[in-house]
Amino acid sequence: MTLPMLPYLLALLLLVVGLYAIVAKRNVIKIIVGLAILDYAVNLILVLVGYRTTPGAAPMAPILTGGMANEPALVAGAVDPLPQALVLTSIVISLSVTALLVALGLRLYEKYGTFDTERMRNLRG
Amino acid sequence: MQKLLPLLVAIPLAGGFLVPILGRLTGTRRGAAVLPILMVAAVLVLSLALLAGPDETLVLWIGGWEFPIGISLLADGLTRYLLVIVAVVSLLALLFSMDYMRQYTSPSLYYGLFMLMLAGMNGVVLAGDLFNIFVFIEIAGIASYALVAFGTEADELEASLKYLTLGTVASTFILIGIAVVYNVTGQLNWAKVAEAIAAGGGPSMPLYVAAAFFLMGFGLKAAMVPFHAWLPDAHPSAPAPISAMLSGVLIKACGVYALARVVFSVFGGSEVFGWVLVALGGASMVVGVFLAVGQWDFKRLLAYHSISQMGYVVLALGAAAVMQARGTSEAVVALAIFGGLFHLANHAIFKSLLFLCSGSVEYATGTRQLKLLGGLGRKMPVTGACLRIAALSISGVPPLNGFWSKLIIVLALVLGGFYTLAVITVIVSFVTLLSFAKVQRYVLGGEPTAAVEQAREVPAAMCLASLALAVLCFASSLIILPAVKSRLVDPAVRVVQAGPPPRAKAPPRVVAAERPGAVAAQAAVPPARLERTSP
Amino acid sequence: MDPVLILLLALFGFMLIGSIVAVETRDLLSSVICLGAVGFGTSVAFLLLGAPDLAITQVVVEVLVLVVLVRVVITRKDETQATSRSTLGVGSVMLVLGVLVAVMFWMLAGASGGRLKMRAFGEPLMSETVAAAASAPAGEPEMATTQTEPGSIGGAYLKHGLVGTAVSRGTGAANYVMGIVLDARGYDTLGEATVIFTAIIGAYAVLRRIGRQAHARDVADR
Amino acid sequence: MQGMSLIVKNITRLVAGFIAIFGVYTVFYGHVSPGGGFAGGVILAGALVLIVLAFGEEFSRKVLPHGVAQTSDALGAMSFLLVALFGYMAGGFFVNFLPRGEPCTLFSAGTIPISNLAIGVKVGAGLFGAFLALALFRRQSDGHSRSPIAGRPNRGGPNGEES
Repeated sequence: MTLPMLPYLLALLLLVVGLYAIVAKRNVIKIIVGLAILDYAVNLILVLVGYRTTPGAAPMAPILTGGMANEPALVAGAVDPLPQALVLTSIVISLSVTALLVALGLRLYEKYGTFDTERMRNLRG
Repeated sequence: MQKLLPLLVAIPLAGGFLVPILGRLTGTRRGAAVLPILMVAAVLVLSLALLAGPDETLVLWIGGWEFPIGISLLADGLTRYLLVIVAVVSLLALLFSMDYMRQYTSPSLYYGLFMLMLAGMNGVVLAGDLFNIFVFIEIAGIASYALVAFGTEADELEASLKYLTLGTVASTFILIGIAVVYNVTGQLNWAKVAEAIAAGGGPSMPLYVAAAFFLMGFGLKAAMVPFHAWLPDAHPSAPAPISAMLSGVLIKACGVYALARVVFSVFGGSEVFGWVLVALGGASMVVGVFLAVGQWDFKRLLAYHSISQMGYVVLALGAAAVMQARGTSEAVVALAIFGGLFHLANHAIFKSLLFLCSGSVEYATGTRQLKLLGGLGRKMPVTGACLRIAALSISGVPPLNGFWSKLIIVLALVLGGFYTLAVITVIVSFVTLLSFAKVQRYVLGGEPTAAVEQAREVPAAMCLASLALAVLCFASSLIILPAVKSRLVDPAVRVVQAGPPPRAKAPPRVVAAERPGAVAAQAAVPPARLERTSP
Repeated sequence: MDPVLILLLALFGFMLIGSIVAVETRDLLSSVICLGAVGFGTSVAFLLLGAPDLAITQVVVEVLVLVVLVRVVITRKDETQATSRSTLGVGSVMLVLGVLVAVMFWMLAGASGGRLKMRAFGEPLMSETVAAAASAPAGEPEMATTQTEPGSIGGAYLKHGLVGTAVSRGTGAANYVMGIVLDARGYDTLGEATVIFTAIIGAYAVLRRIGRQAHARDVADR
Repeated sequence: MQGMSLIVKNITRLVAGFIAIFGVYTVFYGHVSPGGGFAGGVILAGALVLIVLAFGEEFSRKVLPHGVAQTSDALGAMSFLLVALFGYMAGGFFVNFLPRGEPCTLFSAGTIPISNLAIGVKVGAGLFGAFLALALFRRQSDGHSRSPIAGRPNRGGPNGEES
């Protein structure tokens, strides 16, 4: 258990906090919060996977600036662009899910006058 | 041939984008179904053409990118088999929707979401890339969350909320699995991941963690028993054709197919995975059926049976993996896989028929409480006959398709030495029969009740869809004939049985990858880009 | 030691505390605002990890989500206190989850695995190279003997994605992430655009005033 | 929904244009600098959301009617699919059929800027439409405010079909 594995552990703990919100809290808004935290955790894990240390310098984003002359340095040092592309997609997906969830929550509020799922019939179990 | 693969996704996607716009412009109600039906018919024709084509693994690298960078579409025997099942059920569900959805408002939104769900399922089945599977599962999933809530009654909204929450947790697990796999192997294309795992000497500890996340994620999507809580709420709440789609094909394409793909083709289906699948499948089979017996809501009862019947499929596949690891003869392993895949198709047919019949009953009487129904056999002869056929089929009464697939599963279990499991399977089948005897007694038998007095046969399109599925219940029994079996199911069985690429016994054959303006490079395809093909 | 790692650990600590407050606080508005804080923390973490594209996207998405959620919460009085499930059930579930995560982390971080081990933070597979004589184009024999390829898809993309080689073509996009998102993995992005389209028409469908019409029998009579 | 105070309105007047321009910039320069179609689209939607919040819903009808937002949402998605399908005709699904150009310049990277534009329009219009639907959704009882979903009574839904 070396120190460089710690970020993964903390991200997993964030995941547990999100799951806790979904399991324990009986409120639509808290479920939205929990799912958002889950998404942060998994996105962070993905970006952590792609990070590459550049000794003595700031991490290099995979964006070429200043023309083709800088390309070899970028190839040698930049962080992995692929997980970033995946996370971009994942952020959009979680935004979509949140939008739908908010729509459902609004309709449920309209029916019951509360966000509390204890007061809804089918969600108790 | 592989040039056609993107169309299987692009056509329903275009439908999903265009139908809501056209609905705004034209505003017709029944006409909204015409474009989707034409498009799904085109998808069905394409799927059948693929199934009829030569049995080889088609690989298409999208956009001319190749390994290791791009995404590939991949169609092997298992893919084609599922594509046809999805297209058939979708077409008939759409046909049923034409009249059934007149009870609901905004048909163009409904058909748009329907097409997007279909695009998502086709995308999952065709994807050759783990992350791509995730994206298309999300498309199918989000469309189905919205469709479950389509009636916007309180029950439906709650069911959708529960489904959405658990579905999103499942997707998150899948994504973590992908992150670990990418960290460890550096690949996302599942065929390449499988190669990397095999080259590294089988799954390592971190990969077992990834597999656990995949199992939880896909298990949630497939509603296997510890993860089944959402299904009995979500499936009954949707409009009947959507229930048919969800139970009939969605849990298969996004759940069982993806599970089988990851377990068998990526992680190599070792004994550990086999026992996990046996445990999941066995628990689902037993728990699902005993929960179903006590139900008085027609559709809820059917939903519990979906859990139970999918248990059969997963149990058969898991048992096959265990047998393979134990060195049971290849023929028995193939028989178990065949039983599972055959039952998957049969379940798609009879469960969607059952849900369509429940929709017809609800359409005609306005209720789906078994205690309020009765005597419908006389009032609605066509629906009654279809319901009877489907009920006999799911309970495994010969000569219907359900009997044959259950027989093959039991036979394979006995031959493989799983005597206890075989007995449990038979018992579950009897309980299923009992449960459907109750359905027939309360829905069809007896005197017409007050709710049924006014009932009459449903419109022709709905009857037609039900009848077509009822005919398929008989027709798919023909799959046990060797000539039909070797054409339709055997390629799929071989894919599952072969496992990841290194275990494939077939000699590699070049499938020319599509690369525009690179004819010269294509002439000299390096060995690393050879694709695995079936014999 | 990498200073980024220390900053990151501090930031993760902040985010953990923020998320626990967001989950535990009784007031829904505070909960939503804490969630926003955690989201901005995520964005800063992306920036630290060399992902400015993600940082920008995360910030703008967070702002939009926050605006919607705050509006939803402040315009709706929810008199009921946020209730929790029984402590015992939740406790046992969380205990199982905690043990599960501990075991999983032990399996992930353990040194076992040989070639297929989990790569530590800052040392992705892409910085290693594998001999790839076989994947060199057959038309250029002089390259075939010396060629090494990065160990992961991302590494290969960094190497070949911009200008392209005989094996793979390039995008010409200086922003590699955009090159992947819109060209090499454009199919995924089509899926992503579809997801958001689906969610939006799904939200329209859910928010319809009237979901059902008159009873089916009356419709059939028409 | 009512607008906000005069101060807010004036500041919005000053800022909204800049936000929109920044969004457009992010979309067009997505392939050479951080950002891209999605982020730019969200920024554009954010500018519109700011206008709606400051000036009220009635004003937003003039800027971007809900129906137009919905249609351009679908058209944006469709044109991204069309870029892929044009590639299909030019040789393969998602083939980048335009010349690559010199990296780090605006006119480079073939179809990527076009895809970025399509996604920017799609996301901007789509999220703005979703915002209108979500944030302005009212309970049926307070009928004084006209939500875009409940445009007129007895209308089937946002599509305005006959019910």
